[in-house]
Amino acid sequence: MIRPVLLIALPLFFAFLSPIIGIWSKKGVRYLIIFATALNATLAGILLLEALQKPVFDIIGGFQPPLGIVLMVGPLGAIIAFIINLVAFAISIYNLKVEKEPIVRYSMLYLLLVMGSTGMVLTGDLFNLFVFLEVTSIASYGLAAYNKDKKGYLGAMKYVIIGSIGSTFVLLGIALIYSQLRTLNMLDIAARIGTMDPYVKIMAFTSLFLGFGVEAEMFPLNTWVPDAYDGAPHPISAAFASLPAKAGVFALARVIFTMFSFTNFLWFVVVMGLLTVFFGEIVAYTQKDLKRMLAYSSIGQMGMIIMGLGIGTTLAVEGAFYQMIAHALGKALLFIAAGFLIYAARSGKIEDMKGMARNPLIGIPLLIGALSIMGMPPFAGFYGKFFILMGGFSQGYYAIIALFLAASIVEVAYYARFIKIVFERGNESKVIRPDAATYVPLIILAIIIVVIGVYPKPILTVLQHVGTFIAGGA
Amino acid sequence: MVTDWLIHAGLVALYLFLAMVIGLLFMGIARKITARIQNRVGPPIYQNFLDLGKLLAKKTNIKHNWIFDFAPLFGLGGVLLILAYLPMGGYIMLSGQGDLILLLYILAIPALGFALGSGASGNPNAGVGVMRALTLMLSYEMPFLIVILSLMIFYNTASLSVLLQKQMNYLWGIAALPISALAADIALQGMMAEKPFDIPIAPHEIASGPLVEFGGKYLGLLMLYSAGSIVVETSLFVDLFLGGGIVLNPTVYGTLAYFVNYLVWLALIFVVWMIAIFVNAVFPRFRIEQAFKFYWKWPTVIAIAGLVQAYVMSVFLGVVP
Amino acid sequence: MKKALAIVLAILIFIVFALAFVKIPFGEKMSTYPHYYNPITNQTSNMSLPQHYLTYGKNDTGATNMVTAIVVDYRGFDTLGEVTVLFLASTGVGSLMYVENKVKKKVRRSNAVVETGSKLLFGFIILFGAYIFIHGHLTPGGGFPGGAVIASAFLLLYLAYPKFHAKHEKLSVSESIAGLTFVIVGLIGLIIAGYFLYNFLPFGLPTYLFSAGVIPLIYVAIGVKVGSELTAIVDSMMGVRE
Amino acid sequence: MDLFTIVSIILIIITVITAIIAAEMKDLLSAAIALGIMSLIVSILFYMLQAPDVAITEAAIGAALSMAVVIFAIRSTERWEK
Repeated sequence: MIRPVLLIALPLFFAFLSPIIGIWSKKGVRYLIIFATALNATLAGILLLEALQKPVFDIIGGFQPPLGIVLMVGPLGAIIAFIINLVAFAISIYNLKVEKEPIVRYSMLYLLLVMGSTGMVLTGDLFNLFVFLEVTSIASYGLAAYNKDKKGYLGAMKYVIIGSIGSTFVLLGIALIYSQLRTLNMLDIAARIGTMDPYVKIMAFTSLFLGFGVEAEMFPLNTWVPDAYDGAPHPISAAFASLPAKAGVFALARVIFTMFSFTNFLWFVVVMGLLTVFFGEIVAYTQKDLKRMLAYSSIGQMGMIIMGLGIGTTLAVEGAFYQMIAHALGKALLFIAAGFLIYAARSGKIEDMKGMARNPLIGIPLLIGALSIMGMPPFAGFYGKFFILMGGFSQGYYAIIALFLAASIVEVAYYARFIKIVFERGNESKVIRPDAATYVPLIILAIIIVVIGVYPKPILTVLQHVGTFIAGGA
Repeated sequence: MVTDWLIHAGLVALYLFLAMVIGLLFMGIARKITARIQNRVGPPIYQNFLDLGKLLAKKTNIKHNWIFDFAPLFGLGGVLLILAYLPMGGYIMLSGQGDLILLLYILAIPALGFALGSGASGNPNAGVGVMRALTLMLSYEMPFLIVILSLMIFYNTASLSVLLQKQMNYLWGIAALPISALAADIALQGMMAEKPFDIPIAPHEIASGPLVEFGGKYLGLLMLYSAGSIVVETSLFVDLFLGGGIVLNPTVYGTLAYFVNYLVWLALIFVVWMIAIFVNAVFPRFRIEQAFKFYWKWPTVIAIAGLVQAYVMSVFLGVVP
Repeated sequence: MKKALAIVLAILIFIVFALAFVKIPFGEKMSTYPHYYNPITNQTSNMSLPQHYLTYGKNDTGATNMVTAIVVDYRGFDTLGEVTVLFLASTGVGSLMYVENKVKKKVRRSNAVVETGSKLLFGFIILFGAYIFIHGHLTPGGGFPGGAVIASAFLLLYLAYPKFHAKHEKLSVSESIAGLTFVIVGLIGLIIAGYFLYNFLPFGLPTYLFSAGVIPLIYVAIGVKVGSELTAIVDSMMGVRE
Repeated sequence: MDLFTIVSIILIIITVITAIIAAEMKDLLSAAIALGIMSLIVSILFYMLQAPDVAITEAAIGAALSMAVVIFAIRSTERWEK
């Protein structure tokens, strides 16, 4: 019996502990972080098994829900939390490659980023969600500028400005809801959302949607994405794509399905998602810089997830969740590989990376990750896109499906170009062998992608509960 | 149970083998016909089988690295996967919900394998060829996608087997949606990389492009790959627009129906292939930008017209097959 | 043009939100608020949430200051999160302002009045800050303002003595220990009663200093933590100049 | 109109004026001081609205600490906005 609160309390404990350990041994802190994320991933795995039986409610402070805070973990939240922590564990190994001082602070910020993202997924209280959003975003701001160069500062500054606007919107939405319903518990809100004034309801929904849209990289609010990803240290770019983004989009799902069970407003979500897909994929096609290309591709993928949520049928939402999982794994892998390629080629330009991935330790995982992101069948990324498309088809969104497919083709084209260049023969002397801190996380992620691609049954078993999630359950 | 599985596996092997044989035969026929048009005698039809045997028996000395070794297998595996999803004369090995969308995805796999392997060889001609192939893919996928979408809207299904069923019961796609069929055929020409779209291979300019570094067993595998691709591409058109060659209902006529359907399907893909070959023999080659512009202009417009037709028919006129 | 557009947009957003905010029942009787609903036991209560806090707050938490009861006990988990936010802010500023070798620059001494005054005031301000957070459960105030007051005492030292530097290690150790206290108190609650952050100590008599269970303990931790974090932020900002 | 309303209206007007000054001043130091005054008045408003907890925090953080941090930041760059 695992209490979900441990997933939040233990990382906090380790984060507060690390400055003390850091006085004696800086290396010790790094291994402590790896241990903490591994422990968290294990606990999240056990929690997932528990949540599959029935949703877990963890009352905090001993006060019944609307009075106090409650964590609400259904099967879907549990699997997203599990994936977040698993990826966080893989990235924490790659963190060993970061050398720049102050390394203890870096480790703490990273651990708190993981904690905040996990908390956003687990919580069942609207204001608590906002608190964890703040934790996540402030940790992200610090990490985005960690390189302390011009690119890093620029990206972090954009992120800070847009992120604060987003947080303000979330807070406004919460204030509107509280002013009408006098409660902050999500299920309590859901039970009484009908008594709200319709105008206030729509304003609250729009505010929350836009606010969480910043983390979820939704179209008009994602101008920070390429700069922040580009300027951040390589492990952090990987973490950005997998942790806060997934937590943000899960919060969106909570807003849409758990709290406001809107059905007539979902076209808005679909349109926003589609715009995001288009913006991301088309700009990604024109990029020459590897990390920027991956960042724009990440925007595109997040748009697909938002679209899946907006289509709103069981199949499409299932696809959106599968896509979240696949994208978290695949994009983390690609960013880690990108970090290695940039290090090996001493340049961020794709054209300078000729043949850099010819070592099988880097090449095979890279290939698997890219194919998965493109949505090729035997890998994890396929099911997400496929289910979203099928869901859209069954709802009759024909034009949208056509545009979606066109965007996917563009995606295939630019990834194919990238793959072709990195496997091309040329400057053999510069090809180097990655060290363990690079290839171990790559191989872990690649194995998971292949396993859940070839044998998707466990994931699909969990995703069966999408029906209850859409109906407003945990 | 076990015997069922064995029979199924045997049938799969048989169908895949037949597909390869058909592909090689078609290639031979194409060579002969092109030669005839150009007033040559040309090699015998079975020449390709001899070539293949020779290539596979050869020892290979060209060593690049693991990507190079892996790529032909990747391409061939992709082709076999597509073949497994395509109905050949009404028999489908693997099928499921929404395999029309699935097809769109896996159609890209062989091209990727190609891109990988030839990139890995480091030959500049191969690199040029691959970039052309990828651009060409980007161009013909656009109209093709709209065509598939019109079919999906008109027949209101995303499953190939249901599509075949409905075509058999109602009307062949080419009769119901002639505009889309035209767009699909133009896209098909690019997909098969026949003239005027044989830009990626372009034997005279870039020495067969992606193939240039491959020899021996690798070339043999790639030959099988292109044989399989021919069957895939022609059969795709037949399945989408010519009812998959199903004339007899298998539930009524049993095994006989499968046999007859297979023969009809064979005849139909031969016709489609012949059209492609004649176009190939007559037209000169486009440049890649021309091809790209062409595809995003004419076939796309035609395909959109087809889409409008399908939409109007199914939504406004209420034609439900 | 751009500026005009921005102003128009801002006014538009203002109007749209103002239309929503006028619907807030401001200054209405609490009895008209909607009643709350417990999703776990599936029951609707006979009063609203603010009403419950005011009626039963003292019994539930033992604190006389209702704001503290809500901040530290009912929604203590949020406060843990907010403390983490501050911790993150100080860590982030510290990592961004980190310089390998600080160059000592010549600085002017400030004048004698400021020096003597700050020496005199320093102890009193610290005392006042400590008073605020120790009495958080009884009187207005608490860990956050108390910590800020303590930090402002250090700020005075920075102003008076340009060469003054708080030891970063000591600051980070004190904020770590304070944070650990908060988490460990929560975990002890989890072990004893099965609820994280459970108020497991006896409540004692209301209005006495030693009352309200773990609330004073947590508030002292928060006060120390906020004080050292804000001091660390100020210190990092000063570091840039040198 | 009672005294309470008059005083709060005056305070709100001063708040708005100081906020505009803080935004428009080219001299960053004056802008920071205007910001500090604004925080102080807002904290008085909080106190009048019976939120002493918030008032204390706002006074300590808004008026003292954040102003000091802003001034330190200005000292390390330039005083005049361009």
